[in-house]
Amino acid sequence: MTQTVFEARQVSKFFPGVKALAEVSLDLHTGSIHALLGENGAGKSPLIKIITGVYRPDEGELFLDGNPIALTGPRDAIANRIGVVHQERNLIGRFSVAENIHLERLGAFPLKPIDYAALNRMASQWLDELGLDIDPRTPVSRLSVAKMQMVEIAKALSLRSRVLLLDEPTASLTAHETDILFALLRKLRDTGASLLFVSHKLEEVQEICDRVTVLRDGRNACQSRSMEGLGRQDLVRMMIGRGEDAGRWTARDRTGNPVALQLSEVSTGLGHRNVNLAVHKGEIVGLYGLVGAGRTELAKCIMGKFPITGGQLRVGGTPVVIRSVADAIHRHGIGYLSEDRKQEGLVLMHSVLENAGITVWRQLARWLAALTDGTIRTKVAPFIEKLEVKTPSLDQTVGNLSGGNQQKISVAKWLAAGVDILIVDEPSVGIDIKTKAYLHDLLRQLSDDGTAILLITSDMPEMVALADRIVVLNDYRVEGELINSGQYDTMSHAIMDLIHRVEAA
Amino acid sequence: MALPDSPASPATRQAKRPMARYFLTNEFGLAALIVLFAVLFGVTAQGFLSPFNLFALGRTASINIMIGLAMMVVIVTGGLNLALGAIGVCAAIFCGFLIQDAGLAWPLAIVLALALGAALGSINGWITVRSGLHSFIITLATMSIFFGAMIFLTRAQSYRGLPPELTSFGRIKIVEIVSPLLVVTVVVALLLAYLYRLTALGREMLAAGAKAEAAELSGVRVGRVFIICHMLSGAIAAVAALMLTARNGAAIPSMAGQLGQDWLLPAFLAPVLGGTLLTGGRVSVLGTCLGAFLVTMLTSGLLLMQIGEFWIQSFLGLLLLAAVLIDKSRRMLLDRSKLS
Amino acid sequence: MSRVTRVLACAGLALSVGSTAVLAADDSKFALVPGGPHPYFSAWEQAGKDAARDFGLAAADYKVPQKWELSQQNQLLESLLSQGYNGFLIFPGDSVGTGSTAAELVANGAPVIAGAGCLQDPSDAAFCLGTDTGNSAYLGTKQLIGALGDSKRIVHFTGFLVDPNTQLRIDAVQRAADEAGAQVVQVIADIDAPEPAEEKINAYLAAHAGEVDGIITTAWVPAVVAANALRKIGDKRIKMVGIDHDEVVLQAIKDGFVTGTMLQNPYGQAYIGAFALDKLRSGCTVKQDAPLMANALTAKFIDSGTAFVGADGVDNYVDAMRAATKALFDTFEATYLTCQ
Amino acid sequence: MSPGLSRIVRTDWFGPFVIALAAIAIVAAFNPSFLSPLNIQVLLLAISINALIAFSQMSIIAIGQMNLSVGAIGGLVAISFAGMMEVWGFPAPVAATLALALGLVCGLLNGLVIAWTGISAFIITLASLSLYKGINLGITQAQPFYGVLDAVKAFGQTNVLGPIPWLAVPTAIVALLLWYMFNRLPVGRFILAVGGNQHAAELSGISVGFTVTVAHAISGLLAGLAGILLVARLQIGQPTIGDDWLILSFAAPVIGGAVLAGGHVSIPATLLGVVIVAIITQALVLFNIDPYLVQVVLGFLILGAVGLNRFREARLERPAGRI
Repeated sequence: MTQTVFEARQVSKFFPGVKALAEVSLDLHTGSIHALLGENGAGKSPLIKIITGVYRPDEGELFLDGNPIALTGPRDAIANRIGVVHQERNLIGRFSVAENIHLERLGAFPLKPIDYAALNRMASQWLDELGLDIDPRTPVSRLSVAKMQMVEIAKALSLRSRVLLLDEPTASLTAHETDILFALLRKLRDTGASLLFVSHKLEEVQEICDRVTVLRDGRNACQSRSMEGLGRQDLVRMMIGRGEDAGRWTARDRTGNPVALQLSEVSTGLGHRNVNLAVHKGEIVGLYGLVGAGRTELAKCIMGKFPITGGQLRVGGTPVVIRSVADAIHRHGIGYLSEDRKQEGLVLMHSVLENAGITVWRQLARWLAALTDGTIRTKVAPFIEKLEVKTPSLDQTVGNLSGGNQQKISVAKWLAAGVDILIVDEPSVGIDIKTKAYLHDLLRQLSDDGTAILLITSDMPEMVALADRIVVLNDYRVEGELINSGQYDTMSHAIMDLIHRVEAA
Repeated sequence: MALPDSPASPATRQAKRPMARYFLTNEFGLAALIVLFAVLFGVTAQGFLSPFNLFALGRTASINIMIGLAMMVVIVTGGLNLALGAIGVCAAIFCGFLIQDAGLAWPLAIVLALALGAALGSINGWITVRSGLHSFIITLATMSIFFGAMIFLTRAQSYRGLPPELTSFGRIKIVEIVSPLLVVTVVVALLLAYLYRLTALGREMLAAGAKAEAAELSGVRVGRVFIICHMLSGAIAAVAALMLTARNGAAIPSMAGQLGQDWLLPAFLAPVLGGTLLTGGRVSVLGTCLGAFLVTMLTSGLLLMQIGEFWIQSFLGLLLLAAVLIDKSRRMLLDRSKLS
Repeated sequence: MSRVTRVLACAGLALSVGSTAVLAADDSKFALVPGGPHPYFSAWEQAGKDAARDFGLAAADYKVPQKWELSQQNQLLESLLSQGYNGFLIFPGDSVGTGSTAAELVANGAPVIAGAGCLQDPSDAAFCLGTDTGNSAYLGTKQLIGALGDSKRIVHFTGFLVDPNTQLRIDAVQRAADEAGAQVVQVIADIDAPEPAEEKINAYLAAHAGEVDGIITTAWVPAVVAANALRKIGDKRIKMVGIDHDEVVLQAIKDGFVTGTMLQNPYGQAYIGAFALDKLRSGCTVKQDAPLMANALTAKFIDSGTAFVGADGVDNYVDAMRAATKALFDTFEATYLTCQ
Repeated sequence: MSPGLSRIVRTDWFGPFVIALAAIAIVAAFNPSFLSPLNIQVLLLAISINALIAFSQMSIIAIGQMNLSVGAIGGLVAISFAGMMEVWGFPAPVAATLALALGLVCGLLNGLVIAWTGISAFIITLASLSLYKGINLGITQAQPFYGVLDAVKAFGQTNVLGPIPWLAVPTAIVALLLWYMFNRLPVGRFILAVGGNQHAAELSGISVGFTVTVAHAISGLLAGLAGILLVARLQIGQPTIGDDWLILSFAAPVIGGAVLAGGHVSIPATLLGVVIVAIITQALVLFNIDPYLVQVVLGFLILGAVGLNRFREARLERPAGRI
């Protein structure tokens, strides 16, 4: 017997000049996993912040067990057993796993000594329940990103939350980890918990959720209805107001083109051994591997951030030694679109213009002449427009834009730089469907125009949808190379075979 | 004022009309405070508006501003330069030595002194970049080294054999109340503003300071840019020291106190009040100038008000606190009126 | 007010009774400005009040810079000029660096006298009324050597190296030692602040107490700290000559841990200084043939009196200084000034 | 390397520990009197007080802020302590307690203003530095207080055991308490949590304002304690106490390897940083370095000590580069 445990009724939230949420409603049942869908900017994040007590609604009411409540802050939400796993890392790096899990509960008695033995014991239980093999005494900073995510979930679970929000929990998890997480979420659901699941990955939503609320432009596109009878296309239509025009993959063979980037028997200071790899002009080569296979590291070695200790690197057929990233970009025309947008990709506190123009300042600068915003604007604006970046102006601070728009700016930066070779690392992390599709089209189009692209992604469907050839990397070595057939099942099997062949051996 | 942790949430800020945005800037807040206190002192403090006091105020402020700018250009990188006083004194003494003992023409001596300042600054930068340590500890050590070496080599000798062109520079009055030193400061400030707004190098400094990793992966030579920042800091510190030399009429080792530490307070005060982020990546040349001017004016006004001399420092502290709080409440009020 | 100040104040009172030079109240408004907050100058405050009363001055105010910084002192002086002060007794924050400010004051019609310490020639100060720092260190060292036995190994504790006086003191101690066949085994400088003085002096005595026979101190804080250190290790074998009239040092002299101290005459400096400023303002000039003395810094030096006080004189040293002040005052106008 | 040894090598205090040991060995080899009981006592006296100053700053570094008013609070507490004994004739324990309370209040004021207004600690403590120092000068008129009671003087000059002075006792207790607080008490962990990731700490329901206030209050208390001990050691209440503390207060934790960004402190490493500075200072006196060269040598020694520690860390990081 399910019942409504939490309800948001006709909630609105205003920001100066913007109505972020307009009379949005949502109700969560016990024993249910409820999907919250919407494009970036549709109002998901204000709604989440209202539910978790960060914002107070300007209109409308919240109900818990049928009684109206006014949450005064995150702490109040926790006290009402509304837990949340945030999108950004909310862990204290130097603290142990156990301590992070129990951080909330230490607060009641600031002067009562912490019983670490008990803390570790309790933490172990939660970790076991999640099927995680982590010593609770390990400092969180030593964990991989995926494990940190699991710790955050353990943290929320340990609060015995009746309502648990999961904001893109699978964004940085591998398929295997995702399976473990889903098994756990189902178990929680079966014990009567009410889960709110926020994700861009519709496959996952369809797999695990039983009810759904979709937001579009700050309003309900559908309000807390059952997932039954809804197909992927239906969801997409509700989210973006029209159907999904899936990028059509077509077989291309560009191996006849001149080689743009070639690695021969390359060893690096980070531990790569005998890496052979070639990317031709106009070709997209996928570099697939599990987390920790050394893909990003290889990209950074090519960019000159870390040393190449052996073998030969050729750009456009000429052997080169790249000593710095600046050399790679300005002298050899290689660009790198980082997976870590916030740390490595963009300067969040600076404007759109500064971020998009950073790669071209040197080109545009003339000795002693002023490098005005106007000059940069002329150069950069066409790309910003072409990519349909939604920003009030080019002076907007990038940190205020949505993930998708941020990613578009990262791309615009490289388009403006006019690089011949582009290394793209996890391009669609934290990006909505529309932008993702758009990016895929763009990358195909770029390669058609002659740019050589090395694509790094853990998202197998993305890999199959984009790459011409796929190189499989495992443990800092190349395990093999496949021609992409465009068939998801066969390709994924072939790739996994390559990886597991080694592990079996 | 410098409220890096300003609560004005980004989402609220963008939607403001340009006029309101202007009222929210540090620069406007500082300017308003300066006007406020100027009126206050003009009414209550005898002699505040006398030509000599205005002249002296401008002269003192010009040096304090310059010291603040020398620190500001390093704060841009998220670092600090504790050695700027020591570098300045070294450069000034070197200049005095070149003129008095080596018999060089004074323009050449000044250029060489500035070069020494830049060189010492770049040593700081080079060690910081190569060691990967925080510039705090590096410049703490080099502060001792530079200053100690200078004292050792000169035996704390003063150089006063300076040509009148140089020494009168500190005393000339343009239109009764303006010191030429103030003109130098304005020129340097304008050059810096040009650097940060209108050159690739300046933009790279800000990008590298805000997020070194991102800047590097976008093709900025972060190490080199940081070294240039430190070099600039050394050169500006040298300018400040030469201005002080002109004002004192001699190059003296005690002009910035033991190890040059007397400069640290104005050096930090000005950029931080002016809205330069201590973590780097954001800079306000105008704010730094106004910040230094405000503090100098407060000191000057308090001295004139003849508050018991031993209590002046307390009042300066209270006024600073009041100034910061007034500015903060102004912002919050404006923010709130825009929200409703 | 400390006991010493009170006693000195009484001395001033007595002096004023004997004085007949009571002038009509005039517009003379003098400022007595030390280099920074320091107990040495505390007698200046009372001396200024006494002088204002005795000579009918509008004011002779004791004005202290907030910090021991040259720039702070300069700013204070500028401000005082704006406030209408028209005569200055200044302890130069730097014997060279204060010269330019002094020149500016004089150019604005306010006579300047250097007090307690001198400005280096050439300067616009009418003369320097104070203690010859080098000579005082020389005499003190002589006294110390006289108290020593056959073994004459001396350690010298002194102030900041950026102060040019420090070098004068080091040289003077060395000269006195050379003349008497004594040996200066070590000079420890930069310890005119309590924490480093405590650390370095104790460290030195802990390791080298057996290798030294006498201590000469030429700065206030080291004298206090060294006197305490000797008392602590209870060693009366090591002789010490201190400086100034801190109670700790005086008590240590009484108890036999310290041989004696080199006293200066701050009260006399301020009292006579204010008198002379008034005279200078009313048209007097320094006599062409005035018996000015020369020291390492200036040829316009007037000794305000320095005296060695040992255990026998410590109880009535105030009388001695009073006598010195009176003797100097009685003949001052006749000896040094020509008035219309 | 055995696992136990490897763990010790990786601890944050190992680098400074080795440097301190090496420094002691080198100085003692050239000058045996360095290890004489009297000299050890002098060394411990310097370390005791400087350690409190460093701890005071460390508590603020822990939340990722700076406290520029450490010295001003220490000086104000010191002269109040001496002044209460001289002017009001308070017995030493009462004066000490009241003076400590004053230090606490000064720190508390810093913390409250910072927490309430959200203005950066740098600005607030810069202003309060002026305020506290000004009050100090206003009260003393730059005159020292001489009326320090004999009991206090004795406390500052006698030893508790062998070469260990009484002054080291409060410092040792404070070090233990701080270690306990930062490692075992929730309030200490909150300070580190706020320093490490303020956003996360806030979302975990930790009151950032409360934590910041507590950290500043602790800092004020420790600075005050340092001031009181310094009065006992100097035997007078000097108004200049605290003027030179600022650089030292940062240098010791940083030499010990503290990260200025916050979120991590190490009591042993900070203590060792203080020890290294004390040894260097003393060695310069013992070796009769030309006074004009003292600063140069000091600078190079600091650079050397920090560089060595950095070198060790870099060596340790390298094998871990591949995660």
